[in-house]
Amino acid sequence: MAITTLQAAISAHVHDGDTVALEGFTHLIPFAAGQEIIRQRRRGLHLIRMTPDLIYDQMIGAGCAERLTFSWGGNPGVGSAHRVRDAIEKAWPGPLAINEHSHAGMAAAYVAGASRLPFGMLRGYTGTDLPGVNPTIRHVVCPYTGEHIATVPALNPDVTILHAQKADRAGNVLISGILGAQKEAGLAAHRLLVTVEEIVDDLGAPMNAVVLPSWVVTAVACVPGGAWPSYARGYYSRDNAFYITWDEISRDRATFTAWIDRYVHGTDDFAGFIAALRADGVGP
Amino acid sequence: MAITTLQAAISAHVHDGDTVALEGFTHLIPFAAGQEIIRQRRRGLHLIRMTPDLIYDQMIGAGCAERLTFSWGGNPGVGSAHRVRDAIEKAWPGPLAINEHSHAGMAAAYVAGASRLPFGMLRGYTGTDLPGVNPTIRHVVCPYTGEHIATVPALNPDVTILHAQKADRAGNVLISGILGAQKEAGLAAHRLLVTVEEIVDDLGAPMNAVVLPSWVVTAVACVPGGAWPSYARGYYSRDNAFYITWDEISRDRATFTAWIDRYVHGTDDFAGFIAALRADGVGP
Amino acid sequence: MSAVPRPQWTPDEMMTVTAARMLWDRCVCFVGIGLPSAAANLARLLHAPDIVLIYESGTIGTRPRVLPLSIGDGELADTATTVVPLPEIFSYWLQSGRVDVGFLGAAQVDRFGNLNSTVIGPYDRPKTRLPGAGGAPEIAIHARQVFVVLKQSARSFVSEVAFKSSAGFLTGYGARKASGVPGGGPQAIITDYGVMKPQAGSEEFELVARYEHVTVADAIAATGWPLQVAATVDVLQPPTQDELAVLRDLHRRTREANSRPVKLPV
Amino acid sequence: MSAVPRPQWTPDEMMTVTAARMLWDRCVCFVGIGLPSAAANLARLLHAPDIVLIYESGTIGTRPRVLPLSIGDGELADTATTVVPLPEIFSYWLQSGRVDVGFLGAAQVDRFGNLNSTVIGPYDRPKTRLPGAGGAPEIAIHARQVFVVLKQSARSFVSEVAFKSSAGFLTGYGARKASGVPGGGPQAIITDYGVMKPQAGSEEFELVARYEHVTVADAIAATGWPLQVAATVDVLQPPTQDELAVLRDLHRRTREANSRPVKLPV
Repeated sequence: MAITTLQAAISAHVHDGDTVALEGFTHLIPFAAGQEIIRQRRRGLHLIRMTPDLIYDQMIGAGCAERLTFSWGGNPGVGSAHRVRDAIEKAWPGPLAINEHSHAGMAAAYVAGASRLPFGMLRGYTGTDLPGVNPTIRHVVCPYTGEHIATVPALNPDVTILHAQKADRAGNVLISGILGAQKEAGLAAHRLLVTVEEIVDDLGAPMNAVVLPSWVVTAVACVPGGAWPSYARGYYSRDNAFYITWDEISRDRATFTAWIDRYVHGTDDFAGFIAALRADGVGP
Repeated sequence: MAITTLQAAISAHVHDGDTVALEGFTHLIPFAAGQEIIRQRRRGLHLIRMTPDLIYDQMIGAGCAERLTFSWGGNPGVGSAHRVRDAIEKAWPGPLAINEHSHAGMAAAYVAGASRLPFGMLRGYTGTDLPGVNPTIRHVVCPYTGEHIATVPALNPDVTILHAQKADRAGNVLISGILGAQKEAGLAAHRLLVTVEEIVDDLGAPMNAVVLPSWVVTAVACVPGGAWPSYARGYYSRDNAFYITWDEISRDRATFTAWIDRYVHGTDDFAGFIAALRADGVGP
Repeated sequence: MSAVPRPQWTPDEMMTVTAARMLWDRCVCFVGIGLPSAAANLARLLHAPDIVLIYESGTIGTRPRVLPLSIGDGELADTATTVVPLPEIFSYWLQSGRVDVGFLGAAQVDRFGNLNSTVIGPYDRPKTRLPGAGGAPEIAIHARQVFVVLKQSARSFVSEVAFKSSAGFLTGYGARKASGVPGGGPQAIITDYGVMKPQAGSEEFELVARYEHVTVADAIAATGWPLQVAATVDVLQPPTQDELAVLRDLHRRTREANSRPVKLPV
Repeated sequence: MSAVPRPQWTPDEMMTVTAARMLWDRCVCFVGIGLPSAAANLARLLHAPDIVLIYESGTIGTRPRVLPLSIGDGELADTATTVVPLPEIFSYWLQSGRVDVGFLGAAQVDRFGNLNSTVIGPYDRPKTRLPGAGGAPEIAIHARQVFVVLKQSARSFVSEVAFKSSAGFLTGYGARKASGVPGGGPQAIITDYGVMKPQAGSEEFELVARYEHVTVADAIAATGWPLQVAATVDVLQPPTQDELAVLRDLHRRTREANSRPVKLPV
């Protein structure tokens, strides 16, 4: 475990062609890390995430990805993820292959990954057309009842990136509130990067809280606000207005590209990104 | 969910011949409930528990059980569970059939039970003689890699009984500290009985604490001290001295029977049990 | 629509109230964002104070003071009985058969209650790529019953969905039961015209109730298959003043809470 | 034993110190109760301050101030980095391949390091029913290496165990590897005579080190199979004053803490 900068962590641990999961279910979405991947112009990534959300809309629109594994890809509460759609429908800025699952299937795949089982299982997918378009959805026969139980291959990303509330100076990470599949995605990965709101002397974790011990974490970077426009419970709320604004920004290729150029490529880091938004009167 | 007495809960919900799991891994073992089952002279139970511990030593020695599913059956830190041994080796007080697992296998079986999957799986048992003596340990073939993965049938007890720190007046239950497989065993069961140290207005559960909502709980009974001689974190410590004393009490059939007659059958409830021990100068 | 004067409430309001009335106290409800969430919370504030609301983000027994705008708003965690990891929601709470009612929306529903939220056009060359199935495939399988909420049109109510994102009665006539799934499937489709329920036998959805200002002919015209009509079509009671007042107050509180701009503390 | 004077430390102490020396800083150690727990904590207090101790009760990164008497003492939870459900310990932490060293004891070990903690005599009509396998079958499979700690006698060190509770090298000669298990298997057996390690090739355990006061002949006599002896048998350094002082202080603190009678607050 190293406490480092986000730039250094992405530079060292996210490579072109990697399989990368940025998790966080509505809460604690690692936006700063996703933008740093855009800024460092990574290419050919296989992106994994239950809910692509704006973060993968940005990364896919910016050309980082060639494959997406997901289970629900919209702008939550608003509508389409326009850049994800454009990539799937019209191959812009490049073709995007997809592995499509249900939430329960993705969750089982992460659990299998964290458990180093080759597959996860669920009573799922029955009567849907998903197995017809995703040949990795298969089944096993129960050795006791003869039932067919659906299976999904384990997800073991090269890198998982999470955002959390706190780390201590040893690099132990505390996650509190809505947890999504963050712990499973983190433990399933070969490398685990975590951005946090703050680094503290003592986590003050309640008994049975979700703590990722430092020795399972590859690198920690302190990036206050790094989940914006999603939220970090105890620090700031979800910026629903930005999610609505994004619908306009992302609808059009040129507007989107200008936004990425100005605010991501045109800034050095997440603090610069927020400062640029504020300078233009659109910052949080 | 009903808040009731332990006597009423056992009387209503534990029947002769039931499959019954009393869980709690060293911590929060529901001793008071086990003794109430003895007191009500239940017979023919299929007892399930990872670590039978003194509680099943008592119940088996008292003749409640005809089958035991388990993964480690001793007196922890002391030696043998003499009554379990006597039942298996010499069929006293009656024959005891066993389904033997490893801890990991039992854990997977409870997880499957809580998930209402027909089986659990693990990379386990390889190279051991356990599958040879427990024909329920089987395997599936991974549909992706061709590997054989061990399977165990799901555990879905008729009744699971737990001890916890607190319930609120609505019957929501808070468990804190070492959790064992309590939540899984509880959710796997058709009926869930919980004894607690106290009933409070507000659980004061920290975010992400382990809480069993009232609507999954069949009955709650307030039995302070009900985990003794195991412990309830925040209330009292493990009574290691009693575990050592038990070795003497349980070694001999007559001594054991006299103890059960005096302290369990000879008392009306757990408070009476503790009072009788104290009256004899051996109480906690 | 017909000549009956337009009522003093919106289609969303009447659908929300209609859905809320179908929920009962202490029922365990797996809630989606939007209208289902409004309906479930309206029921909680009216006749079902101990309804158990589960959101797929992992919040169990939530009692939000304002409606969540996303499935994982902090309000849901702060007011929950317990907040568990997302994999556990699907395994220990949904798959385990603990959910009485699952609420689903979609882009399309067909005559047998199968839902499409995945794609219009061929999967590999989509005309319109939709967000995808999310939690729906397993909600549709495991909930004891499913309520579908969807505004009606001939484009969204189709004879056969282009892509089955989640299973209704499949091809009808017992096909769902033969597939072995445990849950009872869609038992009601709540639209802005009325309510459809599956016919015994065929399991094809038929109109069983309509709003006061809607005619049966209106409903048939807004359906992309030859809609069957029950022998008796009930007229749904319009929203009461009380129902509307509580719902509008909930929406007002929600708008207020969400109008505060977010300020990053950095 | 030999004519060398009996040392000023007990067999338990020298086994504990010998095992502790085999652990390194930051190694992830899956610890059993008793001597392995004492050894792992002794290592932590001496040369391995950041050793990661995992107990199967769900406590990860514990730093107990006194030795636990049970696998789930409150002290383990109170001083842990995190306390997780027991099923998770076996899936996310052990099966995942995160454990460097698993410590196992048993009633019997055989020449290939297979362990029996289940039964003496036939399984169905046992002569002695032992507690059973517990966590051992999967620790033996998944830990990168296993250390076995067991007092030596011809009854406990047998040519072939009556019941394989956990896998060592099975029948030797690559049989373990052929079985496909990921972990490296038993790499040392620490006894009160010395240390045995698996021979390259046969994977049969041979004597590689002895305590100062023990002869090779003593060790052979205390083994139930014809014990092979390595070309060079090291002499284990006796416990240092510092090692003994720290270990005895740990045991003293433990005894003090556990001598306080438990009083129920009711």
